[in-house]
Amino acid sequence: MSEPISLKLTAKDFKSDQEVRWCPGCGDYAILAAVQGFMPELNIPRERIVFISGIGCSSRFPYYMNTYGMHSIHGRAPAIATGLSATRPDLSVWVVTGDGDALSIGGNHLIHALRRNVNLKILLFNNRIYGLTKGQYSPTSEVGKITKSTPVGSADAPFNPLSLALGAEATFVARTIDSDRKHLQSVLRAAAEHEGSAFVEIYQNCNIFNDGAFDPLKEHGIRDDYLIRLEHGQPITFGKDGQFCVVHPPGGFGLEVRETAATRPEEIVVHDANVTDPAYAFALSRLPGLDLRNTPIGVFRAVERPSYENVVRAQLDAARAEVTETPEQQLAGLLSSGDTWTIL
Amino acid sequence: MSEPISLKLTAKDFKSDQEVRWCPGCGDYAILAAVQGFMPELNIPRERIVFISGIGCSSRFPYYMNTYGMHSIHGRAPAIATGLSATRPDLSVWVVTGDGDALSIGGNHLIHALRRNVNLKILLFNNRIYGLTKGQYSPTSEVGKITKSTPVGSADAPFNPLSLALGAEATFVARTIDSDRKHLQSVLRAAAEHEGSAFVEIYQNCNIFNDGAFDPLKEHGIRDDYLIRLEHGQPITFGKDGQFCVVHPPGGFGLEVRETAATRPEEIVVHDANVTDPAYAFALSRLPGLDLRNTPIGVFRAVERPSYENVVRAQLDAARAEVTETPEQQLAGLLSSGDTWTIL
Amino acid sequence: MSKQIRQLDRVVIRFAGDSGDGMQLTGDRFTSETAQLGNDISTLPNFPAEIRAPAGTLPGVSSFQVHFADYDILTPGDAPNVLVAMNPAALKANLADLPRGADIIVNTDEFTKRNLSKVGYQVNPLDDDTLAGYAVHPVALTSMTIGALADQDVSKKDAERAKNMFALGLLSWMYSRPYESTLRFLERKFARRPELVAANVAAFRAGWNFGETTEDFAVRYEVKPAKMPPGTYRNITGNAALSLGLVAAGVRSGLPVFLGAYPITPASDILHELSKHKKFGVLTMQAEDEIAAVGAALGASYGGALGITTTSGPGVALKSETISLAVALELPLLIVDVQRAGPSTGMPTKTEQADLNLALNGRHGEAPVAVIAPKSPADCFYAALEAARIALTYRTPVILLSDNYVANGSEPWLLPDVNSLPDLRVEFATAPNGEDGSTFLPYLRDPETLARPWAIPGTPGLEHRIGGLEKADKTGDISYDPANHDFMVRTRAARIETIPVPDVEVEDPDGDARVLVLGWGSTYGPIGAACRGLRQRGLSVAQAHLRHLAPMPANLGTVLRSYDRVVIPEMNLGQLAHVIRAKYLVDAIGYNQVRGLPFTAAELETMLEEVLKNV
Amino acid sequence: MSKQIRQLDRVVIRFAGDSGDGMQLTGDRFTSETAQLGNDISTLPNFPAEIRAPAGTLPGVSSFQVHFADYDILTPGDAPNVLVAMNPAALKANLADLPRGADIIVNTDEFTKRNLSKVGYQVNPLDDDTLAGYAVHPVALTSMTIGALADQDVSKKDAERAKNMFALGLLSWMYSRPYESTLRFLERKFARRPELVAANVAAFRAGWNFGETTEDFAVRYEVKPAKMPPGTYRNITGNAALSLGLVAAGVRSGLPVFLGAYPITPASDILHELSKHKKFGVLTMQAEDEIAAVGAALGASYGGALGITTTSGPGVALKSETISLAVALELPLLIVDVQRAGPSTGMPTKTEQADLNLALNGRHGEAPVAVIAPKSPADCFYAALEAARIALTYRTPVILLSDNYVANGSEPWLLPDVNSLPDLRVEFATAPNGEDGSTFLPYLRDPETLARPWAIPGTPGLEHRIGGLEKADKTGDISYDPANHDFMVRTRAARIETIPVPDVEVEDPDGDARVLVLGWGSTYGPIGAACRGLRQRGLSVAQAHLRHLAPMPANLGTVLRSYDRVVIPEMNLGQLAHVIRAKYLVDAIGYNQVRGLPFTAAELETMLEEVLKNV
Ligand SMILES: Cc1ncc(C[n+]2csc(CCOP(=O)(O)OP(=O)(O)O)c2C)c(N)n1
Ligand SMILES: Cc1ncc(C[n+]2csc(CCOP(=O)(O)OP(=O)(O)O)c2C)c(N)n1
Ligand code: SF4
Ligand code: SF4
Ligand SMILES: [Mg+2]
Ligand SMILES: [Mg+2]
Repeated sequence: MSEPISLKLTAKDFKSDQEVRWCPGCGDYAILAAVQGFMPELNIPRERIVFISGIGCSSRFPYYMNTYGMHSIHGRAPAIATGLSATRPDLSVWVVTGDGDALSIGGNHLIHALRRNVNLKILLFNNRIYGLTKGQYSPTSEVGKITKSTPVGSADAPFNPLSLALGAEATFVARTIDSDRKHLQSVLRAAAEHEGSAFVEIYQNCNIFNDGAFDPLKEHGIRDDYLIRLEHGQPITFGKDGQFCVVHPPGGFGLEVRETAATRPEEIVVHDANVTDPAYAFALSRLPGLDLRNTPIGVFRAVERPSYENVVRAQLDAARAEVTETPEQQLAGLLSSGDTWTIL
Repeated sequence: MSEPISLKLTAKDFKSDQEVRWCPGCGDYAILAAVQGFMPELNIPRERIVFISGIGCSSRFPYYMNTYGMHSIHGRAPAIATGLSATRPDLSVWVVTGDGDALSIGGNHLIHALRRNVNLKILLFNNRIYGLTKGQYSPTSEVGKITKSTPVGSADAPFNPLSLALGAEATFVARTIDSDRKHLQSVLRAAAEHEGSAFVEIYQNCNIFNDGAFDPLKEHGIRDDYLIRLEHGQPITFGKDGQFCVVHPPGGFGLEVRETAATRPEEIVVHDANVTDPAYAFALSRLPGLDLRNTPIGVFRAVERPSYENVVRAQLDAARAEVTETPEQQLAGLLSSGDTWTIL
Repeated sequence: MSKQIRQLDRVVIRFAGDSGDGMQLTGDRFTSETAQLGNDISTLPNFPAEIRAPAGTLPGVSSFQVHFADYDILTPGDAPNVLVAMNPAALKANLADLPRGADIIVNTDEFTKRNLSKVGYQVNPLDDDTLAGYAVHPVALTSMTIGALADQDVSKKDAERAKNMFALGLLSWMYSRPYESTLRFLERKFARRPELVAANVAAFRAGWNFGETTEDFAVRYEVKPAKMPPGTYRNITGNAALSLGLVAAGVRSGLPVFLGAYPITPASDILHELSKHKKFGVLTMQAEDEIAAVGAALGASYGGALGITTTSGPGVALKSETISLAVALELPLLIVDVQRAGPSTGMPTKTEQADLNLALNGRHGEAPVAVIAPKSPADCFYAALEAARIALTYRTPVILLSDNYVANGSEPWLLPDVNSLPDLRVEFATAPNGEDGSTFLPYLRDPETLARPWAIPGTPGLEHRIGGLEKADKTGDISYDPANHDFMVRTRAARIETIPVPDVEVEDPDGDARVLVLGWGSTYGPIGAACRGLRQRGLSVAQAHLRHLAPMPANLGTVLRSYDRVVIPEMNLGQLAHVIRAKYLVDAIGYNQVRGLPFTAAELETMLEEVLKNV
Repeated sequence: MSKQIRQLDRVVIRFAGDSGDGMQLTGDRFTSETAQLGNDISTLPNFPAEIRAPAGTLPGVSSFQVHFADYDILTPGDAPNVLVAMNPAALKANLADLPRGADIIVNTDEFTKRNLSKVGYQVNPLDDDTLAGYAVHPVALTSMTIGALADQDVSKKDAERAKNMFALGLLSWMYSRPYESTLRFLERKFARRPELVAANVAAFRAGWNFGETTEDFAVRYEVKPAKMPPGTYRNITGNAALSLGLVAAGVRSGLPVFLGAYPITPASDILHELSKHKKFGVLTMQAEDEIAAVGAALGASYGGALGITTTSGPGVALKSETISLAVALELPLLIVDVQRAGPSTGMPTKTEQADLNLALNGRHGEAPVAVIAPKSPADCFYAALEAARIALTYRTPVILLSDNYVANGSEPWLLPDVNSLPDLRVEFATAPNGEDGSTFLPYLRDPETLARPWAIPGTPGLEHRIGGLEKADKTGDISYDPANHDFMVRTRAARIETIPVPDVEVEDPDGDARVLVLGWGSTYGPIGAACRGLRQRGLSVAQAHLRHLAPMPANLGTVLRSYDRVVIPEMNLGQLAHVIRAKYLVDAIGYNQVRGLPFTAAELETMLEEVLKNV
């Protein structure tokens, strides 16, 4: 295919006429702006883009995108999007979901979409809280979290969404953050280019019920020492002055952070998102501490595997390749197959 | 606590009066016998043992155990068992489930039980097929599987149940096989000793709809070259003559199999089920090939984390520690808390 | 040696044996031969719940009943005239259903001490008076089969497994069935193992010849072809007909068919069947659960496909929240419920009609959907087409209530002319519909159907958002306006209530009946047979059968009120009766049985006679 | 300067402002002061659907209505006598509800050009004749508050946020409310920031003094205490009362309470409340979804706890399959449905009664459960106890149908004597019950209650297995026997049908009414108020209210048939009316509104007057 003509769309083309109704200051605004700003890059006509969401503050997202969109029910967006994507491979299908929507009620559909590698771009807005229902803990809230439903602290260990996705055979796994538009858009770009499910966790601030959850990753002066920006093919160093690096201690399976100065360059792990074995990305996903130190952002994993639609469409195409009759003739043939008898 | 007196139970005590109704030759028989044979070891009175299952051939299991038992509905056993276990920490609660029951319809409850570390021993009978509904593919069936519902082959990549469990923060993960009673029982023993969720995958032959799925792991003369028997603290070697070993190639994150003869002893990975970082167990879980070569069995991971019931019971106990009133007095106090007024 | 030939107008045969004995196949073949001969037929298989219960036990018994006649029949028959019992368990499990005088062919080889004791026979029933009053034909089926295959190149096990063909041969002889199709079938089935073709054919012929030779079978029977409308027929089960109806709906609508399904008895066969029809562009997806299955179907509908999901009761319960979303989205969606006995897991291989309440009312909020039910196996084809028509035309979820009885039963089906099937083509929205010529109003309705436009993604200029929150009339924007909500709730109700459905037809050949029997779904056959029975005895009774449960036919009230008494037999505790009473304030009485089995014509006849006496 | 004091018998005040303006708190405080004074009260909050919609917009308006009187009242009032409007959006959103002549207190500071245009006011409504006919009191609330706090040690933002206390002070003055409890409340609330205590108290006093001083408020009102039965009262919302009822059920049964819940509006508050009561041994679990929540509750019940799950419509739909299992297992289980407007996500913060169908019929197979509904906020306490009683005594799931209106509304509650609450103790099975003295029969029933034994794990000698497959009578073994299934289905139905529930009481003070108004659930207040209104005008009307929807009271048929006309007002399309018509063949007529709002007494009065005219 030759280079397509540019549709010359702008962010404005992706703004719907609906008033945006998140709380003032909510991280969702920044994500919305970043997505709207990114969309023109896809160079896909608006009518071929669909946003499907579940329920939650984040799931209001489709209303604000001037594309096709469905605000469905709690947790079910990946399932609905799978049916759409399987029957309409010509569309660009995006799922917007929250930590509750995707990982609590919708956990099963999420992991199955990932293993199937359905061609969905799944954006999980992780604010580590239930926003819409006014502040209960979520499956990504830290242990001991005090919320309306856990007045003396929650008892259950949180999911690490990336570990879970990797355990579920995801082919594309990434993390980004609401406050860094450029990074967010770079991850969206990689997701869009991927064939199959792209799972993107976006750290998002809920300034009403979980304010500042990701502050260390955002505050000037601190964030550079906390955030690890993954770049495919590059040694993993970070810190304001690149003073930290990631190494893979011999004999171990996990990753560790060291002082760059005290480390031999060849010891520093060179990021490779394309390794087939998910063990590397899994090890990366375990790096951050509870205090958010050493939080990698960027594309953890992007490997090739045929998407679900490609496989099933190929099966359909193969079956239809032999067909020469009209559908009605085919049907007549089908109805009269097997043992028949005729009464005159 | 001093050593408890032995209850002197035998396997026979755990046989219920119900006729066992699996297909002749089904792997479930062997598992049942192994479990019944193991139970006396627990030295727990029968009335304090509960088996809860979902729906599937495997889920008929509770009927055959002379303990308390519930044959519940498809996929929901972990949820039901969670409620039971949380309110009755004095019981030994076992969940029996199948690959469809646990990983298809019940996937969400499974991963949440694991992250919560509910004190459940979860036995997943994996026959890589839907037995009870007569032979559709399951989430553990290999890609391209031809079944009643996939006449030209299934399109979706299977779950690796152990990887999924590890991605879901499981504290205990193990695999065993129907045909090896001794091994199966050793894994049950380890599971029983673990505080919190113990996830045990049991390879099980469905001789009607997926016969021979695990034959290489069972056949004399072949199995020893296919199976890796994990032993905590031991270097991982296998093969009839220990001719193979598992190494962790420097720089990489995965594991590889080598000839023992060509490997320096210190290169051989020493199995440690207790490492906190799940990355090691995850790497182990990725070892087997599609042809079942290099299949580890045994305990992959067993780490300490307080169980869900321990945390929540502690919260209850703390709250109740201060209580001196009778429940009725407490209630009267609660009812009249807040602003009240009196009309005379 | 030529035997006496006796003419019969109808026969009911039940083949019964162990799950491993191939009784379903035997029954199927006998049915096929019978169909070739032009008899009318109705069949009823009966599977055990276990995949393969221990051999020789009562729970392991599998049976297949076939009723054939020289006139048109409506049921697989109340009671078998002939029982083929391949082992003691089969005899024990089925004996109670046999009227005295019935023929019983038993495989004596299996009446061993061990097998007898497995089912609790202390004494061999062939030896005591257990079978007094029956015409017992003891046949050493197993050993004779093995003997007949002595010189064939097959293992003893394979030889033994051919005993069902021996039985089939014998029965085919007894009822003078043409057997060419069976021979062809065996060739197809064992195409890769010619030695098994030879063995099975030999076993069949041995059975036939045994009938011809032995003294025990003195009479041979004939059942003449039935007078049936001309055309090409095939024998078809409800699940197969339903599947073909769905394929036909795809062809006639020109839409791709998408089936999202999670396996469940007795609906799984529809998934199996549809997954074979990829060349029709039918895409099937085995989802992770029922919620995903209906979700995917809804997603496919949203994208312009005919979205379908197939399941049974427990699955419908799980899908309920998503169906409610589909009601709000006003998109076509077809939910097939092949009912089985509940509650909970119940008796999954048994039939029941107890999901009507769930279909009509099982959603939160006011969430009306259309509900229709087929009345017989072949009717499943047309019911599927009708359900698709309503879903597509009125942009609504439609629940199709089949049940295990019609799903697995079979009957001859006069193949329709494909081009005479309803035209289901739909028009997608392609242009703005607002007054200003540029806005698109996704909830502006067609004044006649009250359907909203179906504007599928990919259509330029119609980008819009839909969702489960209440929508403003016309624009579809989120609205919390009280008056709008009231309006939308009533409009959604009206959308279903005003779907035009055919008037209910009353069969009252005598024209003077005072009692009306009203049914729905699979009770059609037994009710019809019972009414015939009464009429043959000179009694007048009227029969009406509902295909449309929501909305109901416009004339139903008038019909009901023109009878002194309305009786509603149902395989539930009176769910339709409840609705009828509420809607029409008619004192309809229910006749209810919840036994996991279809009604027998005889019991309905007895019950109705009682009612007739008291009007 | 002392002002004129006028006596009133009742007043309805609505506080309205932006979500950030603290109107719920203001309303709550005013209610508390009023309660202290001994008026009867009824309140109605109205939240926006968004967490925090953009400031100053219509969707962002939050309001709280309080009705208080010197006699017992039944509703929060149809139309406010006084509106406090903190900004133009609050004025615009509420104006239509005000009768002419009502007082409107507006915060003029917020009537800026920008704020006006946000809600589409071209011209300031304070300047044109929009408010003609109302008694408008323009008050510069914000600036006066800031002014009053000028010398306090707080930021301007904090000062500004205290303006709701200024408003409260003013209103407290106007209606002569005792304010000590408010001062105490402020001290508690801001315990950690004494400067805020001072600021808020100062703002309150400034408001009070403003009333005292300004000419604009010439009159001060008094509403005398209502004559209420003696005792200690508190003001309580339905959700709080329901939570306390559940705690009480735990205490009175002696069982541990387990709540499995997944958050959903408007039921989440019950989860929040119960999670505070750990010292009662109440264990709450926020599950991963509704299915897990009910599953865990059922697991807890199986283990001998009082298993409860709380949710709203979409959650009940999801729980349906598990409730069907609970029906088969015959274990106690409490499902609380705080209804909201559907279908699908609908209008989650609005009220409706449209889940009755779902509660009664929303399961596959014949799966009957008990259903009960509270009639008022305080009644939620007793309804919870009653639901627990039925669940525990009859070993059955019970669905408790609350709704958003009772859940969030409040009223004074005469605290009960704890020891007079029903005794809910149950007996677990402890010994074999078979005739042989050694077998345990898990499905052997109590002949009176038809309940099966509750044999919890841990009980030696009673080990047994239960499940969702059909069970043989008595033994509970899996059974596919047709007669057994029919028996079990009918027994499960009888188990619910025969639960003794109190007769329905009819209120017909005149004794000659020919029209009966029948209601259920939260419509009690408006129906009662409408009936009173009619009676005060000399018209006779009878009122009956159903607490038990399944089973229904034994005398209901007789009651219904003794009136010429039965009218059933419901916030749905006639779900109870449908059941009543079906069961009793009474031509009950529905009066239905599905607006997300409770009925007003006035509209019911008008409607009933019309009905009375035509009997
Ligand atoms: C079936 C169902 N259960 C529960 C709810 C209530 N509910 C709505 S959103 C939500 C959780 C939202 O959390 P999250 O997904 O993290 O989104 P956020 O609001 O934080 O963006 C819940 C519990 C619902 N709408 N539907
Ligand atoms: C809600 C619901 N959906 C579907 C079914 C049908 N069903 C019963 S078991 C089963 C799958 C069984 O597979 P698996 O869990 O692997 O167990 P196995 O029979 O192989 O041991 C299915 C789909 C059901 N009983 N309930
Ligand atoms: S509640 Fe939190 S997540 Fe929701 S809109 Fe407000 S700030 Fe955003
Ligand atoms: S179908 Fe397979 S899994 Fe089920 S009982 Fe038979 S052999 Fe076992
Ligand atoms: Mg969230
Ligand atoms: Mg399986």
